[in-house]
Amino acid sequence: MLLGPPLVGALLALGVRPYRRFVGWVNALLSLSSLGAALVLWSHLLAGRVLTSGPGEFLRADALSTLLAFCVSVVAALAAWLGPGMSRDDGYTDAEARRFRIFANLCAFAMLFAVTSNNVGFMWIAVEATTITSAMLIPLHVTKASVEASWKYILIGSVGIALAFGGTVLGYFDFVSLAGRQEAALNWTVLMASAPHLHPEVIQLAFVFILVGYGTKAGLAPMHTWLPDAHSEAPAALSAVMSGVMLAVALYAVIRWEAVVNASVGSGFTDGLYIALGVLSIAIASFSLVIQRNYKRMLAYSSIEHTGLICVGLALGPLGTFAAMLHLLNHTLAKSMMFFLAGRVLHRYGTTEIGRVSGLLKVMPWTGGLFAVGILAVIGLPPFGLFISEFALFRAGFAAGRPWLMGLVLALLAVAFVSMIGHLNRMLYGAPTPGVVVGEGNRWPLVPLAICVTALLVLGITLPPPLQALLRQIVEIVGP
Amino acid sequence: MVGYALEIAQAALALLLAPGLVGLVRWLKARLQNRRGASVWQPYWELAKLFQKEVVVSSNASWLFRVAPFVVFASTVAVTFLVPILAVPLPFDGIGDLLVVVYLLLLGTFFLSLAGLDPGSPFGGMGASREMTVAALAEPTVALAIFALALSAGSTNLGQIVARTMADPAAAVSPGHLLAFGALFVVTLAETGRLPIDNPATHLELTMIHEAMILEYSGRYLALIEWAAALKLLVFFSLLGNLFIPWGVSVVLTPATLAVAVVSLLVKLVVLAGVVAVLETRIAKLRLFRVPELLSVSFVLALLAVTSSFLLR
Amino acid sequence: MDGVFSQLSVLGSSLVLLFGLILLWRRGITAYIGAFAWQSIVLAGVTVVVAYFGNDYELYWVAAGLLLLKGLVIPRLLRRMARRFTAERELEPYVNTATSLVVSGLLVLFGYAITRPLVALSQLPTRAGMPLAMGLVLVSLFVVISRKKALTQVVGFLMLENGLALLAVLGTYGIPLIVELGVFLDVLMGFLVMQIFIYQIHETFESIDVEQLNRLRH
Amino acid sequence: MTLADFLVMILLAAYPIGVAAALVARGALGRGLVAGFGLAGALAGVGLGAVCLGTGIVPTVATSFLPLTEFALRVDGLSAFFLVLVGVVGAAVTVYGFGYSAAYEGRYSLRLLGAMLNVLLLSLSVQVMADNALTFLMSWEAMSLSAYAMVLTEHDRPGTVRAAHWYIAVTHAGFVALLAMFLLLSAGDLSTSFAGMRSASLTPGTRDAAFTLALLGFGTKAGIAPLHVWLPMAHPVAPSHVSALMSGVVIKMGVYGLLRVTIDLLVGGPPWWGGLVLGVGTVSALLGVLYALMEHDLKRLLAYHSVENIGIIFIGIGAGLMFQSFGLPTLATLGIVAGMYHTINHACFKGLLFLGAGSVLHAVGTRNMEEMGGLIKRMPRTAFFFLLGSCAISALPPLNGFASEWLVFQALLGGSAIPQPEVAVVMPIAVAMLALTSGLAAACFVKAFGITFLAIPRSPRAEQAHEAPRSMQAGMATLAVACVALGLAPFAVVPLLGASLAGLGGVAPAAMEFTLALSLQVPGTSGQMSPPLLALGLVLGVALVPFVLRMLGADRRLRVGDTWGCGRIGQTPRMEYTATAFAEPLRRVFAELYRPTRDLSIDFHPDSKYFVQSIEYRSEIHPWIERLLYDWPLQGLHGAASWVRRLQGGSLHLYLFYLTLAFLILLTAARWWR
Repeated sequence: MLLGPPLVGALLALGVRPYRRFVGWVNALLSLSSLGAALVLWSHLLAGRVLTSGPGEFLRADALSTLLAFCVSVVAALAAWLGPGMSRDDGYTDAEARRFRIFANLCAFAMLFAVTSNNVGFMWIAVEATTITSAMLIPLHVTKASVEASWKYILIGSVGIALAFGGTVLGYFDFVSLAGRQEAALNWTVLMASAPHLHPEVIQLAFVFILVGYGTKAGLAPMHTWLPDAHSEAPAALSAVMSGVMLAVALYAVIRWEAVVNASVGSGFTDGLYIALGVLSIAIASFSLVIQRNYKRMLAYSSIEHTGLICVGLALGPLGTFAAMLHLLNHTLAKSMMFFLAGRVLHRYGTTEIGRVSGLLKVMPWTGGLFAVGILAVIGLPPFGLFISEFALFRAGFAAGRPWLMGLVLALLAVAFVSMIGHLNRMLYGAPTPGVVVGEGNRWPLVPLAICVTALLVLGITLPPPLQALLRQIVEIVGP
Repeated sequence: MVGYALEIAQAALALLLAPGLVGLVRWLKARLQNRRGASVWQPYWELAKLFQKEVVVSSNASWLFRVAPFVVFASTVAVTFLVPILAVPLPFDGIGDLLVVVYLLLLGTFFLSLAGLDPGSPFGGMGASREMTVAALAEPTVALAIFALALSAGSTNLGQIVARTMADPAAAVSPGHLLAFGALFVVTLAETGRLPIDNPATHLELTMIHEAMILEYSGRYLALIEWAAALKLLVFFSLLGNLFIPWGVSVVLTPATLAVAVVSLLVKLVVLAGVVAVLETRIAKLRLFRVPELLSVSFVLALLAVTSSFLLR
Repeated sequence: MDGVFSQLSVLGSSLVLLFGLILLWRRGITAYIGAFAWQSIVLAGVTVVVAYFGNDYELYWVAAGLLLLKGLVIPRLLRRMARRFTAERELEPYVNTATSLVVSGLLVLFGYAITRPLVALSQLPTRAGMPLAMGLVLVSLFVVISRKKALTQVVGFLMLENGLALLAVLGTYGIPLIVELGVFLDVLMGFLVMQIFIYQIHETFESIDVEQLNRLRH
Repeated sequence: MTLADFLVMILLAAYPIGVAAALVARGALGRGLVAGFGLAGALAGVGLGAVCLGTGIVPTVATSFLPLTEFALRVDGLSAFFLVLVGVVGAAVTVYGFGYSAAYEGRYSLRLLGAMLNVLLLSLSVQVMADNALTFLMSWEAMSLSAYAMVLTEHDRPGTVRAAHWYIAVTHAGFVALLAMFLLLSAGDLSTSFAGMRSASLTPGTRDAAFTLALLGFGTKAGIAPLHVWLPMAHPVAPSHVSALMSGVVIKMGVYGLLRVTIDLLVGGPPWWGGLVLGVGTVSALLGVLYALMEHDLKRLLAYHSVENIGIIFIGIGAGLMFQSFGLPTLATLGIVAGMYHTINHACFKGLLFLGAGSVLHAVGTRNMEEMGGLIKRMPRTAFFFLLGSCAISALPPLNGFASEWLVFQALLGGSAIPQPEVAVVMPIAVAMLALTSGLAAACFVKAFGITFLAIPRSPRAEQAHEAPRSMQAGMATLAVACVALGLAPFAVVPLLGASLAGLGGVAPAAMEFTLALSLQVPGTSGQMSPPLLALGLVLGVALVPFVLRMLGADRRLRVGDTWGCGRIGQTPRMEYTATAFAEPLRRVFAELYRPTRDLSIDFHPDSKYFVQSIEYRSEIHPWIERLLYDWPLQGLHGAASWVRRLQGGSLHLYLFYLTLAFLILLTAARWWR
């Protein structure tokens, strides 16, 4: 029910050629149904039941999976509603729209499968599949830049994922040399069960493979280099998907393995690695934001920054994990919205140069306003969700007795804050760029984005009990 | 009741003596310069004359120009009620201490400078600007002198300062006291527009300060301002006299002590007037931009006064 | 019995690594492709050996898959591309051959150092080959870094996967077949996508020299 | 439900309704609703503060907010005092804003302005009532952000956006410091409640760190030197009623925070805390007034005076903290009370002055004093209010500025009670600097009022100036009345302030029994004064003297003539003394500090060099101290940034190299990790 809709959508888009717009509509409706399915999973969890299906618990949706599934289906729905092929004037040909529909749905399917599969092997396959499908979409308009970006993405991504496969093999090796070969050995449940007896030195090596591998996909420095290129060159909908959830899915894989490693060698090892990479990511991202001339790259770097922040949070004990997961949800909402808005701006101004975008508030009052609100949310100001999650994260850090680390991170975030708000001002005010049509244009795509903003506001004021319960369960799963 | 009568009496006395004091200084100066000079009573005649003349007001001036003289006069008179000229403790001690005295005088200066700017004549602006500069730069010295006195007396109330100094005469010659006296003397010269800061005798020079400011005034307004200026001089003299050399000020209100007080006051005034006159004949006016240096000297004196009275406590 | 087994496996895996090193001092894309093809075939052979001694029938399927996919299909596609870009020879890489060999030697040593605990841990007769597999992984990473042409980078990437496959076979007698099939699928898909991109690069840049891909920065 | 709770409800309801109204309604109705609800909230705030100060009850509002914390409000004496402060100025500003923002119709977004005004007032009120870190920080950021949005109102004017950026940058740096500070204080207590912080036992090192962070964070908001750079940029470009609010209230939140943290949460500390605050205050006071003197932009001038007055406030508080650390509770209370008294006084007269400046700007259309003049005849009421404010800020008796500065002086004079003379010596120095500051302030406001309102108009625009509309006059009148009242009734205000410190650590309200006599007698002070009697005397004097003169038969004729000027005929504005000229002597005196750049270009008549055609004189002041402090961090930042940029060099091989390098390093780490 969760996995079905995207598959159907993809097959439909595959089957119908030339592209017709009803495909897009059907796809959008289907995406809603899979969102509903995610909510159903959620409700089951609140009732204390963990859904499994398939032979040998092939699929399994515990709290962590559900949170991710929810994020993925939300962003997939946004992409389905706002992506190419819904209206005539979105600047895409039918062929491009068709390609988008096919691969976007395949990508969504792969991500959903990755987060619900109970088997590390299949999870790896799914993540690799997300790389391939999303790479196919980057050069939707074939330009030198987009081809370059996609090549860098596919190569770095594939190498990283290959390493992750190595990590999987090593983990399996450890298990095998412990308990002999068996079919279900690659299942979480089994791995977790035998985790305490695994050999530290091997499992640590495995985790390095995993972290570097999936970390590449998650955009952790110094493996992040593909990310700004891909995000800035991809079509808006895809950027939203990649930045919003693909990073999150990669992190999900890391977290899964972290649980195993922690159960085996305690959390000290993973914490060290998390903090190292997380702080590095935040630092590089923040400083890259200072002199930044391209607003899509700006958003991309801010994604790196937030990924780093989540990593740091994961290293701060249960509270930190709680905050990190909350932050992951907030970031998904905010960042996907921002990329769609950036797409609107790009479509109107025809440039991604910050310097060439001016008077946004006059040109597109609503888009501009939402854009401003979104940036304020992304840089972590109240009353938006990211402020609360960041606050919780810092509180966890101080409670965990790491004031210096937190001070460093705070300073770096301040740098990012100042730079981004400066770029925002440059875009919002001033005289409209000559030759740009003034007027909002088609307004209805803003409705779903406004919903995102509302959600962020709600999360900034309060934490709904269901979400809270879910996060608590996740903290249980990830463990110490 | 007697106290209130006394207050009024000493205010009246001050008002009466003030022009005479100015006259006295001028006369002494003339004598020292081998001139015959005008009589001591000359200022009285001038005031009387001015009160009889009509007022000419600039067409640019506003109501502020007409109110200022009264504010200046009133604030200065108010000060005479607070300063112990004849006797301590005065019933109005509780209304204002030494700080209040200083800021009341500043109030007068403030309005006078505004009035100087009001007619829009360049002289007025020039005078106002310089007056405020000098006043501002004199402030820290005054404050420190007050601090020194308050330290030894444990109070900024004039009455208590006087009483304390009379209580132990040794305090009067303590270095703190002497230094503070020196500082306050320089400030007196600055505040009352005497040489070497300002030349009270001039009437149309580019170096003038006070006179330039009141250039537009005439008739009764001018009279009030002149009178207030004279009063200011007297107030400062009696401050110097009674705070640092309090003997003679009557503590118990009997006719005899009051008489003594009046006499001692006169003596002090004459002596100080003499000193000022000698100074003004001996030294020339400073260039305007050397004035801050003089004031900084007095500031250092005051600072030394405070620190010494700190450390010798 | 086991002695022969371990001898054979170590021999096979060292051959695999050897082809990796051969690739380093050969020039020209066709040579690379040849080296890769032979490497894959040897890898398949090793898999058969493990399957025979470890009498695990699934592994025969895996070996067949390896042979078919990496030994025949992919090399053929690569050769077709290579013919298309005859003008493009891997003339000078970033690092000259001598240094490359030294570096890769060091990398292999590092691989040994890393895999010590694995070898110590495992009881399988094939364990002695694991350091070589790890070495191959690192060496192929070096290839990807140091070679300029898009095509050679692809070859390097495929070698990386060979190394991992070898690791899996030696360390665990192969991961479950179903997963293995999925991996094959991914490899194929990934390779096809890369192929598409290489054609696109050639169209847009009139060359498959990766050095030219430096528009996007900062 | 007690009256206090009821008022809290009103306060928490009125502002949001105001926001909604601003977003919905347009035109005069919209402005009216915004002003109305804002006023209601402000008055509720005043009422609440008054009730709590009067009865000493402490209403507490707490609603579940986040699992790890809660949204808690609590009103103690300190909060009540600041509630009153916010309310009084807020009321005046909302009323004034109704008229002032009319000029914005159609030009700028009134929705945003009105909404943000109410948000700002709400966040201010919530902030002073906050009872845990989260509530405090959220309202703090809401405050900064709404102010930021309003500073950007006239975004098409040159310099506005830059000023706003500076403002938000500095203020966010402060926010970061505060966040760290509170989390340090909460010491792992997840509820981050203030109660928990009071009881937390911290190492001296932590306490010192927390204090330093607090001083930094609250200092940026309060605008103490050298953290004040944003203030003279941001305050002038904001709409004038917003400037009044920012300068009058928003920067006071820095004072509130410092008091809350130092004397309530940290319950005092070592002497160097107070000494540092005192020193910073002294420097700010002096620098502020000195730069104000050189300023010819009316609103920038006022902004610099905010720096000065914050300095005076900090002097009082710093003295209080020092006394506290030496175990002199009475004097400590005196110093802090003096600081608080000056806080509310400054809120009133600076608000008044900014509103006045707003009316002038509204009428003349420029902020440059050199283009004004003669306004006292064209806008008499505004002129009167501005004069009142000038007297108050120049600390002239009997207005409120004098009352509080007198109290600060008295507190400093108490310094002789400190046992260690070498420490106590800082007090007289502070006294001297404070005196110099007030003298210079007087000079500066002679300039400000004289050049702006007196003499002949210097520009046609000044000639056509008109009086401000009624609503704006009402706003100014409110604050003017407040100034006079606060000035005349210190004997009533000071006891309230003392009472408002009840229950806070380290200060002893028990020792603060104020005799409610007409003359203010504060235990620990070494003198008395009685503003009401002074005022009475002055009024009597000003009233009696003419009467007496008339009785004595003085001449009463009055002739209006041309200004005398050495026989030249006619007078043009160009002959007037300019603001630059007025400030010239002081510029020379303090040349070392100003380092002015002058250039004088004279072009002579072609025939003879004795005939001058035109003389052009330009002189600029560049605050070199700020350069010194701010340039190198900015350069460092840019250096680091451009270095990091190079990492993303565009070469795929480089990227893969990073990846491999990280991989190898981590492998090594993992292999030999123990």
